[in-house]
Amino acid sequence: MNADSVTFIFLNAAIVNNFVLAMFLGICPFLGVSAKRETAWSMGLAVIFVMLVSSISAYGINWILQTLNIEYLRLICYIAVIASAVQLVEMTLKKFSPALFRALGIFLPLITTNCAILGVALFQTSREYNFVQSVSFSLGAGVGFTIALMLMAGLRQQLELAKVPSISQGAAMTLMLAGLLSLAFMGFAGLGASHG
Amino acid sequence: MSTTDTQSVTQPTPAFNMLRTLGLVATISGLLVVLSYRITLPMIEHNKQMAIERALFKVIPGAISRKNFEIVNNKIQPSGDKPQGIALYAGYDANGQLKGVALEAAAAGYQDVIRILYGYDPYCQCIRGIEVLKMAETPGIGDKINKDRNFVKNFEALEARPHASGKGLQNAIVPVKHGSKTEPWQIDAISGATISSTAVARMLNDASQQYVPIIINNLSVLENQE
Amino acid sequence: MLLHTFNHGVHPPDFKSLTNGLPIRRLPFAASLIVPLSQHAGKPSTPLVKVGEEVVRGQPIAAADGFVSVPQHAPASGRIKAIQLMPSARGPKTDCFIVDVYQAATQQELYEYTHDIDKMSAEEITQAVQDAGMVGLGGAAFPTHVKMKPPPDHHVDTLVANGCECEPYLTCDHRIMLEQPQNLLQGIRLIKKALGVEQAIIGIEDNKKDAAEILQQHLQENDNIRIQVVKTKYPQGAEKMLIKSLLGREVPPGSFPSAVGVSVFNVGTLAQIGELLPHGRGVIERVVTVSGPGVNKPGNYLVPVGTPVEFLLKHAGVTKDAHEVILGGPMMGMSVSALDVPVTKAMSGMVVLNKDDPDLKKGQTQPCIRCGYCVEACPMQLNPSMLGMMASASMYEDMQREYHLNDCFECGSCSYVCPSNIPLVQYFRIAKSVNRDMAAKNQGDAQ
Amino acid sequence: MAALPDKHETVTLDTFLRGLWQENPVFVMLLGMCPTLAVTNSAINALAMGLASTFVLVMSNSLVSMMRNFIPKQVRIATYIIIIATFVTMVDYAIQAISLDLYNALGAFIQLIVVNCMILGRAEAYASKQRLGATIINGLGIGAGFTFALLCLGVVREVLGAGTLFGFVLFGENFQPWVIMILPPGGFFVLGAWLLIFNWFRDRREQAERDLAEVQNER
Amino acid sequence: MAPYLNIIIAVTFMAGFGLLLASVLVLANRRLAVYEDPKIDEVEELLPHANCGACGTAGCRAFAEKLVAGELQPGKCTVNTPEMNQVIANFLGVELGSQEKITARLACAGGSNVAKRHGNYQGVDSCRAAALVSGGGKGCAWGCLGLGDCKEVCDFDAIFMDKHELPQVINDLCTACGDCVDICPRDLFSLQPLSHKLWVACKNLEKGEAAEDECRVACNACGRCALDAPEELISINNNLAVIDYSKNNLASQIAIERCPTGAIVWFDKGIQKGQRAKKIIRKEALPVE
Amino acid sequence: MSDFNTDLRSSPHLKQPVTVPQIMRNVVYALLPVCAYAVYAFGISVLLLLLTTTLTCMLAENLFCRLSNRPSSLNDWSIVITGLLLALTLPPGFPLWMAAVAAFIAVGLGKTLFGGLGYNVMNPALVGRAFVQAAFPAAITTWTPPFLPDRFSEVIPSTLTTPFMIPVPIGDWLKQSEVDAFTGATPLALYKFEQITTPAMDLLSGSVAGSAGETSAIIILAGGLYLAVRKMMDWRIPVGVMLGATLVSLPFWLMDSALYPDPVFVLLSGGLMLGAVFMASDMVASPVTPWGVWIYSLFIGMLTVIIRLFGGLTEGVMYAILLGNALSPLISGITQPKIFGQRGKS
Ligand SMILES: Cc1cc2nc3c(=O)[nH]c(=O)nc-3n(C[C@H](O)[C@H](O)[C@H](O)COP(=O)(O)O)c2cc1C
Ligand SMILES: Cc1cc2nc3c(=O)[nH]c(=O)nc-3n(C[C@H](O)[C@H](O)[C@H](O)COP(=O)(O)O)c2cc1C
Ligand SMILES: Cc1cc2nc3c(=O)[nH]c(=O)nc-3n(C[C@H](O)[C@H](O)[C@H](O)COP(=O)(O)O)c2cc1C
Ligand SMILES: Cc1cc2nc3c(=O)[nH]c(=O)nc-3n(C[C@H](O)[C@H](O)[C@H](O)CO)c2cc1C
Ligand code: SF4
Ligand code: SF4
Ligand code: SF4
Ligand code: SF4
Ligand code: FES
Repeated sequence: MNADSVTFIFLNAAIVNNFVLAMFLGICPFLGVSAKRETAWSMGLAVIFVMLVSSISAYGINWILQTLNIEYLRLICYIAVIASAVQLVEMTLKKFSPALFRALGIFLPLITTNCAILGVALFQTSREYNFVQSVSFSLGAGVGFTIALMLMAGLRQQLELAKVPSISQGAAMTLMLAGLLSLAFMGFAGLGASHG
Repeated sequence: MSTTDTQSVTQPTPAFNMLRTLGLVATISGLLVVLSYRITLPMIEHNKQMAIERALFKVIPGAISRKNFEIVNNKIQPSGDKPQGIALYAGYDANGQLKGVALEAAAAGYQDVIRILYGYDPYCQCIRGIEVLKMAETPGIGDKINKDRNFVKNFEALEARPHASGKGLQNAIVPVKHGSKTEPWQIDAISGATISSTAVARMLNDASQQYVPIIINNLSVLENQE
Repeated sequence: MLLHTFNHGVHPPDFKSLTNGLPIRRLPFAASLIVPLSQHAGKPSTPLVKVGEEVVRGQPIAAADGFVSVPQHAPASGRIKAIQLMPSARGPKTDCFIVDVYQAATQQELYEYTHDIDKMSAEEITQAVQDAGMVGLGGAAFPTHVKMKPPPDHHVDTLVANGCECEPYLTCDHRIMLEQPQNLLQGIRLIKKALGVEQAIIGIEDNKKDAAEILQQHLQENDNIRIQVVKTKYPQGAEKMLIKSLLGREVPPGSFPSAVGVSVFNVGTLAQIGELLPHGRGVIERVVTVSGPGVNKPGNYLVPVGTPVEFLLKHAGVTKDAHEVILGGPMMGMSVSALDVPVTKAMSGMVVLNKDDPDLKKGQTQPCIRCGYCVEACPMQLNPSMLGMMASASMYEDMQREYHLNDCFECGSCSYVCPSNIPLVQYFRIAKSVNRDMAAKNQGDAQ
Repeated sequence: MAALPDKHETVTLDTFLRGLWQENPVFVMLLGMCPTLAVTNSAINALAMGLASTFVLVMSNSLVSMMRNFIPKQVRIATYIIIIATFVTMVDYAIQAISLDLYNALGAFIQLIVVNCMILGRAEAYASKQRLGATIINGLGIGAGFTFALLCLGVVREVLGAGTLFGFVLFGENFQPWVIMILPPGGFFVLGAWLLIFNWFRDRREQAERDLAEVQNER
Repeated sequence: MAPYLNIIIAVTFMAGFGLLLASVLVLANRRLAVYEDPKIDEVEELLPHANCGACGTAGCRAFAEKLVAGELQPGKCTVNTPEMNQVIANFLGVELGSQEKITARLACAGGSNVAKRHGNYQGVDSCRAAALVSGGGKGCAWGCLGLGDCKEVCDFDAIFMDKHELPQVINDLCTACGDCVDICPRDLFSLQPLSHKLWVACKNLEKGEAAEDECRVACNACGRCALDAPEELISINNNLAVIDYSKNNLASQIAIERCPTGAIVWFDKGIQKGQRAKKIIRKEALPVE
Repeated sequence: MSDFNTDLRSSPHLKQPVTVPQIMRNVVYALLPVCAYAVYAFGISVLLLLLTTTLTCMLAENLFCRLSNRPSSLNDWSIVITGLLLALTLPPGFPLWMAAVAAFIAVGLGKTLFGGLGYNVMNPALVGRAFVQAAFPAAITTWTPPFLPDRFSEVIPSTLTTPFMIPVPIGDWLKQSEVDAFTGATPLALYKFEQITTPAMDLLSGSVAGSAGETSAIIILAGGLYLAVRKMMDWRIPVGVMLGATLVSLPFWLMDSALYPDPVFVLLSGGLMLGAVFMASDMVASPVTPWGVWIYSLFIGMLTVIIRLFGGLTEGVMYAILLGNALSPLISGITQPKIFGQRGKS
């Protein structure tokens, strides 16, 4: 599969180099919001959405900065724009669709300070993706984040019923679980790289 | 650290206040960044030059100076301010004699894309060396493509002869199982890291098929240092 | 041959050969009988007689208190010694008549009146059933006449006589079918008339084929009663399962059989109706299977209601290793602590287990290994594995909200198969009881 | 230890030490996990990342603290982010100028310091309420705690995963490296293992306290 | 391009960028903001996050909302330290509000050394479960089963089981959350102000011999306490002594003095029984009958 | 009448006689022939390997039980299964010290951390193997051919590597004891890198290189059959895994039989049989719901083949099972059975 093809970029970001489990991006929300399946699902959707927004804004800003030849302001502009965009979305939701806000909105502020979102913007720039590639990359990253989050939430919810020894309760166990998931995800290595 | 509070207005602050603060902060930060960028720029440039040259001189044995070219529409021309095509570096020895050219190549490896710089000697029509620029291969396995002595030996003189027709190579560069290399255009793979080896072979083959004829055809441009 | 049956379920050993060949025998009267005011689901009855009063065998001594309630009748001639709190099999103490039995009395005279049952209307039959103090003898002790008045939006078209008796050890229904086929069929005819249904089906497990044959012989031309042999499998006798086996209909969760047009009665209930109604008598005695390895003389006894368990045990004789007394069958019955609890209308059997009985040696409880045996066993197709784990984490509300806790009818199949010895049913009972209390409390708070 | 509203902390040794242990950003508060896990496959990377983060933390928080009375609430976050991003960009260029190899090893995670929850969190929770002195000391403490934690991970991962420490070969030629330690799962496992160890000590201490209390109760 | 031109572009751009951001935020604040009192968050921060409901609301957040709205007073939270509640009160500028300390109290004294058992309950260690198996074998159908569901359910470790398998409440730890009240299958717990010192530790509805047969400390409804009591402070109702706490100020230690079994007790630094109560010498559990 | 002491128990008062230790013991019985064949084919190295993992597992289990103040759980036999299966999935010449690491990780990280038997979220044996596969990738892809002449008198040199040291290369040793020019590659590697398909008969009878226990499909199948008949294993899982593998590989094979392997080869090669029969079927980490079981097992089968055909690894069973385990709570969540009487209604 061609390394630049849209499908490859998507699969690579979602599974092979999963943002959370292989790239270590967005670990904080991954540890924090993976206790329940329902919240994990909403969080995942919110992240996909925000990644898309920030990927598109980043693409635009980068274009402006490049035209003005001031790429070194990239980081400041990205993060400021992403933060404000998320905040705008959040406020809009709160005002016009309280129901949706309750489902997704509470996660939005959490997401702003999340490596994965900025990571998407920075990586797509450094890898020089075009617009379509960027969108597919951000979607892949978001889906990958959601997959990791859901798997984690499933396991953690199941372990709520287990008699977990006291020393491994809490963050320690969550990290070990993440490690196991990451170990299992190593099986995807090279997917799409060989055979066609 | 939630941003929710931002909109929880106790009493509306004058808009002017907000504009002033943010404007000011942004300006100051712009200034700071520009200054630090300007101050570090020469050092960074220098570092980058060094890095490129280190790689370059490694893959073009004997070269001590270089010049940047680019391939545009199957033609080679010196590169200008804005990159327009594929970058290509030419290396020269003390006499200004062309020792070879270097290009980047990439392909998907075991974990992620592997990016290398390889040096091509148009006179012996062979690849003279590779340098890995970026990879995420498994340490101890895939990352041997950088260190494994047997593997590196493949690239002392890997044949990449253009086809008589002027298109593609005469013999495609192919990987073979470890220990069974018989022809100069074959790459003796690392046992246990077949995938990474194959990736290197594939990227060299793909790149050479495309660019070797061009290089040979435009040799004069490179030699003349124009 | 493919027998009619339902999905899932278990096959415990049945131990029926201990008693199924023994005819029903009458038990003597104990010195004093204990007749609880509440032997049924619903409101307790209100006493009609005072302490010290003399009563005649069969005389009504307590009246129904409302529709979901039944009267009580004196099981023997004697004197009401007291009305006082006595232990019940379930635990809480309840008000009971203590009847001192006149030992000299012949106990022949019966308090009864005759009606012409052929002329009675449906309403009158239903009333007569209530007056007889009939409750379900299958175990639930639900007042029978209530089941004869299905909700108006339910159209009942089939009467099912439940002759499965799927509990191990118990054989009283089997004996009744063998010895009183006339009474049974008479009862079915009466209820058919009262319910206004066309067809009746008697469901019998295939380990009681002899009963099916005898009943077949007694069928009359125009009875429209069918006898259907079903597969021997626990809990075939649970009404929802039986309806599924016989008719292929599934009673929706939380509904009664009448929702799919069926009414189910135990064969014992129907036989008693057939026997008592023509004479206007009340329920004063029932057939009880006394069995189990801890009993010396197992058998089926016709026992006056109110006889203390202790008396019954003494009569049947227990081994010296006897260790546990179970009222009802071993799958659903309850072990009792106090032996002065009385035999009630709903008590179909008594099983005594020995100390070294392998059945008692449940090993140590281990964590659920998700073997799925319980899921394969549960006739209600619940997920006992999940429920059990949630119960040990005290997630009682979630059990009800997400995993249909209340649809579990505590048949015990899941506990029976669990290789980890997890007391699943017990967990579910705890969960249900906590949920019940919390619901009651929330309702109280709301008001 | 919830901070009481509107109260300025007097600078004590504890202002500094707290960040090192009681409020350790990694081990206790679980903040800034991404760099913690991503760049700690060698001790030198861990050290560089820790120092860079500390620099950004101290500088940006000082600025926030100095400006705390001028920043309107509504644009608080935006302002903080711009300030932080400024310093991050500066660090980014500084590292590029110092060593490209180090820069490549740390990858995007230098730039991602911007979104390190630890820094914004501190700005919100501490710097925006406290005086400059306290902020700097506290920032240094937190930064030191962060660096310490990163080193804890980096050292273990490098020693086991490569048989080296700060690049020096430790065990000789034939040592079999545990490659997993420098792979992603290793990051999770090592941090998890540290937490397990801390939990174990905590449990033991609690158990000892309980035993002591019981003995006293008996009397 | 000259470097300084680039610098000027950059700085101008940033200034414009900052202004743009600010304007957007200003606009957003004008158009979109939904008002929510920030105090709620801050107050919630100061609450213990136990979400126990002892304050009578659905949890700490709900309590914080009510506090900020002025509907409740900080003192209602019994889990928080008094100092912390004072901080909240100061923060909101309201009275601390006080609440009499309430604690859970057990209406049974029938430990294993005085109350009979008829059966050997074998099964899940849970009162609920035992109660469903023919009453768990305890002779007294109202008494404590002693398997400690209440101890398990108490999130605050305020209950421990004493050596006679009776739960004991540690008043200092009890937050009056009421969980033990809900869980007990025999309904033996209730929440009582500490000032209710006079207490009937029995729920047995039988009288005389019948009651005492099953448990040596049962209330046998002899009525002596009621006879003595001023103004019907104590009455016998349904074979049980009942205390009318509306007349609590009349209660005194005298009330316990005539009880022959010790079912009526006085709570003050431990549990006190009357002089005339039978002495309980037995220390070990009674054998199962 | 005797005044006996009554016991009070909750219903049901009858109990099916099967217990957990019994189930586990039967799985061990079913595994023994597989172990025996492994020893027969690869010699004493495998015997040492089996002993090392099993003993380490048992010791670790005992240690952890003691540390967490729980009664020893050795008597439920489950840990023996973990030990045996772990050894069976390792290459015959795997250094013993690495095997001990794997066993220790299997018990510690795979099981004890989550509360022991019944609470682990992933297959412990495979957690151990995945750990060493990532930690020592070179050692775990070093294979030896079966039926070497000296296998009962000589230990494969890498087996006895000093702890923490790199295993001795076995190339020279192989050359000197080699009958013919055997390359030491597994059927899957042969296939993947050289497009050579090993004949099904060899795969069935086990005369190929591979992990200690994965080479003879027949014996594994027989063990599985025994367990399935005794109802100590869910037959649907192995069947589902094989079905899933066939479903994915068949279309590709039909499309281009030169490039893609035939389904029979897919089923018989590598650890698919061992994984499907003994490892995917570990009940603890698989769903219990009827639909869930099918989804889970099909998922594993399909993923295995996808990894084999398109991934970087030659073998995918281990990762497929681990991922299946990880997915199983979610599968359970969406496949709760419709309860009795709900079917007709929506
Ligand atoms: C954890 C792990 C990491 C691996 N990393 C690489 C790698 O980076 N490059 C590579 O070519 N093969 C890698 N492999 C090995 C391949 O999966 C495959 O087994 C090998 O390339 C086969 O080569 P051979 O046929 O020469 O033995 C890795 C294997 C494992 C288990
Ligand atoms: C409130 C209530 C109403 C009932 N109404 C009916 C009814 O209308 N028709 C009916 O056939 N059974 C009715 N039943 C009886 C039940 O269907 C069932 O026979 C009884 O609960 C015992 O069943 P079991 O022995 O299978 O547990 C009712 C039961 C209850 C508790
Ligand atoms: C698990 C279970 C098993 C049952 N087994 C029988 C049985 O074997 N025979 C029977 O008559 N009733 C059995 N019942 C009761 C029936 O569901 C139903 O209540 C009864 O047949 C109604 O008749 P009745 O009201 O006349 O007792 C069982 C109930 C349950 C829940
Ligand atoms: C059919 C069956 C298969 C099993 N497979 C495994 C296995 O693959 N790996 C393992 O560690 N334990 C296995 N066990 C044993 C046991 O379930 C395992 O130790 C638990 O996962 C530990 O909680 C198996 C048990 C059974 C009954
Ligand atoms: S007791 Fe309940 S859960 Fe268990 S098998 Fe019976 S109906 Fe199902
Ligand atoms: S039968 Fe027991 S061990 Fe098996 S799944 Fe059900 S509860 Fe778990
Ligand atoms: S008070 Fe109630 S819950 Fe507590 S031990 Fe006694 S019976 Fe059980
Ligand atoms: S459970 Fe009972 S004893 Fe414990 S805190 Fe709540 S009210 Fe008090
Ligand atoms: S550091 Fe918090 S999400 Fe990455």
